[in-house]
Amino acid sequence: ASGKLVLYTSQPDKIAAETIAGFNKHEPQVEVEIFRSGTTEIMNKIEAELVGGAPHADVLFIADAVSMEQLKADGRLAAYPGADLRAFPAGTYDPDKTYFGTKLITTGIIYNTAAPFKPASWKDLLKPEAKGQVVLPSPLYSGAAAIHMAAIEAMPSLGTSYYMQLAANGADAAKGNGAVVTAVAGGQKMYGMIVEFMALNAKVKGSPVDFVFPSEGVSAVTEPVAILKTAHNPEAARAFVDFILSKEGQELAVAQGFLPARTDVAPPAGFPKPADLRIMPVDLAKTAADADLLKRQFSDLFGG
Amino acid sequence: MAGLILRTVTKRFADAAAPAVDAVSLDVAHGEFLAILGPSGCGKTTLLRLVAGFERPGAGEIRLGDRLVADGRTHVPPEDRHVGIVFQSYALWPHMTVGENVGYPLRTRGVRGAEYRSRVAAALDVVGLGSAVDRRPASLSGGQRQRVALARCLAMAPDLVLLDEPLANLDVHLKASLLDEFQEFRARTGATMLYITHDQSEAMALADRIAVMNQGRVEQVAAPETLYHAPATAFVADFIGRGGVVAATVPQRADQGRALIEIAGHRAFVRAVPEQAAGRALVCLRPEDLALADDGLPARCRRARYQGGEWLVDVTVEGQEGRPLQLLAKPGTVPEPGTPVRVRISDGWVIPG
Amino acid sequence: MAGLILRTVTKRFADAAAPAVDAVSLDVAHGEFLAILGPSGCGKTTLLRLVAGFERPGAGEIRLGDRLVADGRTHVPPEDRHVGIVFQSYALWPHMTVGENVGYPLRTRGVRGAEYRSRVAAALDVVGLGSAVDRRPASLSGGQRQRVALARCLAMAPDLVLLDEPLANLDVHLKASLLDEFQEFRARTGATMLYITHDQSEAMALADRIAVMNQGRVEQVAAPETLYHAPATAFVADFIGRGGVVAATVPQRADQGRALIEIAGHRAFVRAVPEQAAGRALVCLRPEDLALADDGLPARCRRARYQGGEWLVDVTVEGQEGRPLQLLAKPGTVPEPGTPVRVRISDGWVIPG
Amino acid sequence: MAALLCLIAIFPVLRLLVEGAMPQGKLGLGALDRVLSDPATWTAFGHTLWVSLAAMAISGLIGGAMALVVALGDLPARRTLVFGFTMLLIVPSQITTIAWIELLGPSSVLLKLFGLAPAPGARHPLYSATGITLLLGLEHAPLVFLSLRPALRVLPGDLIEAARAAGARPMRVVRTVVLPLVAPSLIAGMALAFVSTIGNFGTPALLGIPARFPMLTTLIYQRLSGFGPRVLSEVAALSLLLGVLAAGGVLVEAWLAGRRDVRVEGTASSIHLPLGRWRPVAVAAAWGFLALTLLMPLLALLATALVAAYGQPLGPATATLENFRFVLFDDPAAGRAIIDSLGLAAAAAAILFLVAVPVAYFAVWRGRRLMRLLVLAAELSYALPGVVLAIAAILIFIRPVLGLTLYNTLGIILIAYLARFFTLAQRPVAAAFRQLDFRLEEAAQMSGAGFVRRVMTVALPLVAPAAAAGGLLVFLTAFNELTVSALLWSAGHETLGVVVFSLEQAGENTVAAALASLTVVATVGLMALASFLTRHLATPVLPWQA
Ligand SMILES: Nc1ncnc2c1ncn2[C@@H]1O[C@H](COP(=O)(O)OP(=O)(O)OP(=O)(O)O)[C@@H](O)[C@H]1O
Ligand SMILES: Nc1ncnc2c1ncn2[C@@H]1O[C@H](COP(=O)(O)OP(=O)(O)OP(=O)(O)O)[C@@H](O)[C@H]1O
Ligand SMILES: [Mg+2]
Ligand SMILES: [Mg+2]
Repeated sequence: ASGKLVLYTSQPDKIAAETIAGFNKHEPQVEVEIFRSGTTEIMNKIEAELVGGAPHADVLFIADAVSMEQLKADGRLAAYPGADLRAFPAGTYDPDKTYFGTKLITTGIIYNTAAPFKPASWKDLLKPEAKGQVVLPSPLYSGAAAIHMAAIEAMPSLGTSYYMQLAANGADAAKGNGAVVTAVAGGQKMYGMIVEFMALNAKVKGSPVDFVFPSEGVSAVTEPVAILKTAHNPEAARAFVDFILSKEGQELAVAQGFLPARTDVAPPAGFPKPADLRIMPVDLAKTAADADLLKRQFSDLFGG
Repeated sequence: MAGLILRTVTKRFADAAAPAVDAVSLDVAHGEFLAILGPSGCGKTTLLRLVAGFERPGAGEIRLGDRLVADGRTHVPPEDRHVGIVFQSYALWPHMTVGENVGYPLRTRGVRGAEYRSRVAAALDVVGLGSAVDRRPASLSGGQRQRVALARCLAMAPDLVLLDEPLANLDVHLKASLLDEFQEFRARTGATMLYITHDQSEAMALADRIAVMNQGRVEQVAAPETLYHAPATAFVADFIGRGGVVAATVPQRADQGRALIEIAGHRAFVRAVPEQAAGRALVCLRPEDLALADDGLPARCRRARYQGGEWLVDVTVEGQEGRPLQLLAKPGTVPEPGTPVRVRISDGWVIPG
Repeated sequence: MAGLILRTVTKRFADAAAPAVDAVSLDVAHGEFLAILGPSGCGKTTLLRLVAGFERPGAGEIRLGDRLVADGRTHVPPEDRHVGIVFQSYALWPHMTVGENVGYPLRTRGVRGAEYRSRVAAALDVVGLGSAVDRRPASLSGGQRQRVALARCLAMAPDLVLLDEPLANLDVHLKASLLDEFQEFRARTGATMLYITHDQSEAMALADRIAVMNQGRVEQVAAPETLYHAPATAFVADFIGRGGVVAATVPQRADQGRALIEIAGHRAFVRAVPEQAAGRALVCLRPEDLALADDGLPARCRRARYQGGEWLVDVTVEGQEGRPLQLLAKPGTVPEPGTPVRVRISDGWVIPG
Repeated sequence: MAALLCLIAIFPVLRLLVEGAMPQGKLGLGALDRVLSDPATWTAFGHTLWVSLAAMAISGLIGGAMALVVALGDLPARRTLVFGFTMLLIVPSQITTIAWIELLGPSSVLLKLFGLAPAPGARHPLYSATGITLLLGLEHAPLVFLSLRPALRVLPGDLIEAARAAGARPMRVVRTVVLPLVAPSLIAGMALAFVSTIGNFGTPALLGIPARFPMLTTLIYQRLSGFGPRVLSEVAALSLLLGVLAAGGVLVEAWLAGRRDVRVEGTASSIHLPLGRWRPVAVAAAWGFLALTLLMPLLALLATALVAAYGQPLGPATATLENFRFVLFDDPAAGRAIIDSLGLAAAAAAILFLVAVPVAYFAVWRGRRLMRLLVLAAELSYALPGVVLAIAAILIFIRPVLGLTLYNTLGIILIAYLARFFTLAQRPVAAAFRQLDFRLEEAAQMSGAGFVRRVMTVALPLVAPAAAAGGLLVFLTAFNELTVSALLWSAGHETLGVVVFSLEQAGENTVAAALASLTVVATVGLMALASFLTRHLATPVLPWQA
């Protein structure tokens, strides 16, 4: 493949740069142009471009599947039936092959090392000791948080009342996962819900935080990649998707500190095996359809 | 060429009851020096601003030379009228030095280099501020600011110069030397000048003609001597010069410009228009027409003020206490206030109409 | 009580070569009316600002009554000096109506209600602007603004009134009536007044004494008549009144205040200080001391200007062309410029020292 | 050209209007109807209105007091103070906000010292309407300060002296003479603060979300990000509400400013009002304020930049320059971003500096109706949340306009900046014109100067300090700008705000802090450079000069 490929991604800068470098090793002819921003900004930009009548992006590589589901429902995504999905468990990709999960990003609990107790389960966040000390990312800003909320509500042991109880215990919403790690590492809050890699990265670098995978399980987003119907360079787009799903591409993700979606690649050090993780199941299509309701519920509870 | 013609020019400010300038017509010849006198608030400044183009007349028309510059439809902007103006409030630009202020009109006309510098220097020398070229207006005294404004106007060598009390804040000597300068400037450039002042001697000394304004109207336009000796209205008689106006009877028709008048039983001959009819009239009597004497018009001394060299004595005629007359007396001959005196009338003027 | 004493008060502006006010000492008695005359830029305004407290003297001290208000260490702020001031630039507050401007000093003193209104109205009536109480300064003519500034100062009834050319933009008649007003105000309140003006007749008519300033220094402080008839320096002689100063020889010591002088071979008797010694001296000759005559001082007519009633004639003595003399002539007797004339000297004054 | 700029400034708003009324090209007021009948809209509207009013009052109070004290009071080191107050604008608002959250929170070192720290678990005092209002008020005080400062500088001294001669004490002089005379500038500054507050997103997001206190901007953002851009027309409708608020503010301002004639005659001179025994109080207040609002956040920023991981205490063991090294040498985007933001901010400031003068000239001195209307409309672009303006810009520029492809270049960001910050530049200048004696203009006319020359040689220098204040506002605001460029940047054309934000989103707070610290240093350097370059100008132009 050759030519220009426009990639919109929510990956952090450094990671996105590594991903593209890896891709270019395979396809040196393709010049990748990248727009990096939060998932919501990317969605806004795409929508504005669509309304304006001249979408720019070829490939979309964003945090959560719910947004993908919405784009799919609007008929924006192109199917890629030729994708090699043999090493991927079902459920990590769209059965219609419009988007493909690339890794597992789980949401667990971060806590400040000065916290009065070490949480082990989601229910620990409802304890009186945690009153006013919990911060959670708002699903209005974070795709992972939306899926997490859907997952928790779908868990019979937690259910729809969990978030209400959290609210009653004085938990506060923050804009996104970055804000959660800031609040907990900075000591303004003791506990937070957060995607694992951010907490673990902070811990590795020396922030006074730690991370637990709660006993009830964690929710996971898959950081899916997809090709837009309006892509200008579908050939390069498919080559990109191929690379991301390839073994080499997955090993790169591991090197970056993520749990791979492929079953034939070993997880990074310090992570449980994917098989050992208890992933709370989520019905993506339903979540996408109910997203508005979910978010309204959340904003009624937490204001954000 | 740069004469000025006003035809029934009227200007009324939005919220004002009476017009500030009321149907003023004036013909100023090219190269003429016309002074404008009038009480505070009578519309002098407004008239100048109309001519300069900063105000639009509500009615009437204004011509500069043979160019119509303002009427109901036309309005030539000030920058295209080539009219110089010295503002009553100076309007110096605080961000420029004195030299830059003065040189500004030159720059707009493309004067540069050596000529620019020499003309700025010359204009400042004229007003005695040659050494202040690099100072800022904020550090000047009031009179110095006024002189800078003057220099700025003269430097641009306009065809028509409008001067709004340009010497009000200067001492007599500086005033006199600047008055000379005006004359010289006029002789050199042939510029037409409109000159507002409150100083009558200034106006008399300089002007070819003087326009006297009152409440927005022009009462009389005439040569200084005419204005002084033959005022057209009681207002002008009162306003110009010292002395006063008293009521008199004219027993018979004037004869060859002389008329007999009777005041408080006393009779005298004074000047009058040839067609002056008999009847009641107002008479203008100047201090130099009057003298304290042993016989004459019976009057009463009101008060006396020292004037530098002489005393100015106010007297009133019985029954006309509201119309004082003024006369001069040498030190030593000044009567006490309240004492009756006699006044000899050697000349006077019957105000026509 | 509110007399004013200045002791070697000096003020130098940061970037100026010469001091604006230079070692000025003055004693103004309580209730006195002191006029200050001087050429533009001589430091009059600066002196007033020092007294009001807007500038700090670099040296010297200022006392108001028996209060030391300024010296090297002390500086009583203006608001505590209870000094009224009329600024040369009017300094009206554009956001207040005329009435609010005038009433401001009353409000700061807690005057309210009916008294406030009546005092504002009274002050405005004095300056003839009773009907302008609700107008804004921007819609006033120059003279009207000046009158508002005046009313504002009078309304506060200060002990010491500082007036910086308060009548410069008014016509003679308004001027005269406001001068009366000052006298009346002074008589009523006993206030001390410092009055800067460029109009000598104003100063002569009003002031108890006049201080003549030049280049930051006070040249003479004296009663108007003294100043006029016996100026202490050539500058004062030149600056005050008309006429001129010529060089003469005094052949012998003065006798009982009279001295013989000799100019261009012509001799005359004039006044002098009793101790006037023989030698070379400058003599002040006023127009009323001189007259055209058939014999007398040989001179040459330079030019003549009409003055309303009379002509003012400039003549020069041979060898002293830089020192013109002025005299008055009746219309008809005026010589042509350039012709030789003879001038009779009836009086004069030998400038001492 | 000025008219063109006005058009640029209002075009996005018009485009949004179209989107609001005709979603996807079909006429229909459904969106507007939906928005207006949603109670959440009105809650947010109410919150926005009264928080903004209260914050505006606080800004006016603080900014006004600061300006008065340093302009008139006999304080030592006045220039440094002014410089400090100007610097307040360059501390990114989220940094200030986080610093305050830490300062007043349960873990506050300072409050613990006095035993005043709230108990752990207690509600954070700033997570409240009061907290939002206070911080917004603080944040926007420099706007008032910077608009007021030039006005105070041109005040003729004799007007103040006349008041003192009339027996008025300094406080009274300020109340009855100074304040009314500078009212246009004060009102302009407060209106700027008001419009900024209603358009502010950062603080309501940081404090309002946990406080469950929705405002219009957060509501708009939530709608956009939560429900996707499908609700664009609803967003447009909500933006219109913001517009209504902004326009209301502007109209009130115009009415207030037009009521009085404050054109001053005479020459400016430096004025001092002795503070007397209040002097120590004023000194302490001014420096204390700077310490709290400038020094403390900056130190917090530096402390974060110097540790390897956020939350580590700064000490000899943890201190590292690694973050700075990374920003300076390893992250090509950071370097690019600094240069791009500098260029954008400088270009926007310079263009607006030059354009604001003729626009204000026509709007104020010439009283041109059309120009006034354009100026008023341009106000909206500033009140709109940045995201919304960015969307409008995308809608307009996604296809080549007049044969020019701006999309995905710095050009589109520049245009968006011009549109957004036009008001910041224009306001102070308009206020300055309102205060000037127009005879100065007439004198130039009389000298034969045509329009362009008059503007360049008379109007511009006379309002230069105000224009410089406006340019500075634009520069400092644009330098850290995030919300507009977040959607408009493209590969190789990053802005500082975007890079800092990305780093924060990725949890790289320490690197972000290092970059922000470098930004502050760069800004200070630039301000010093500006001082150096303008030091020979006749009239001092920058707020802290003279
Ligand atoms: N702020 C200032 N800075 C520097 N020099 C000044 C300042 N104010 C006045 N001067 C200078 O000081 C001298 C005296 O000024 P002042 O205003 O006292 O003169 P004045 O006698 O009132 O003159 P005028 O009759 O023209 O008003 C002048 O030469 C003037 O230029
Ligand atoms: N902008 C204005 N708005 C309303 N009225 C005005 C305005 N300017 C002047 N006037 C009024 O118009 C009249 C004439 O004013 P003008 O300034 O022409 O007087 P003037 O003859 O120059 O007086 P002075 O000798 O006092 O300067 C005055 O009564 C004044 O109050
Ligand atoms: Mg006038
Ligand atoms: Mg003066």
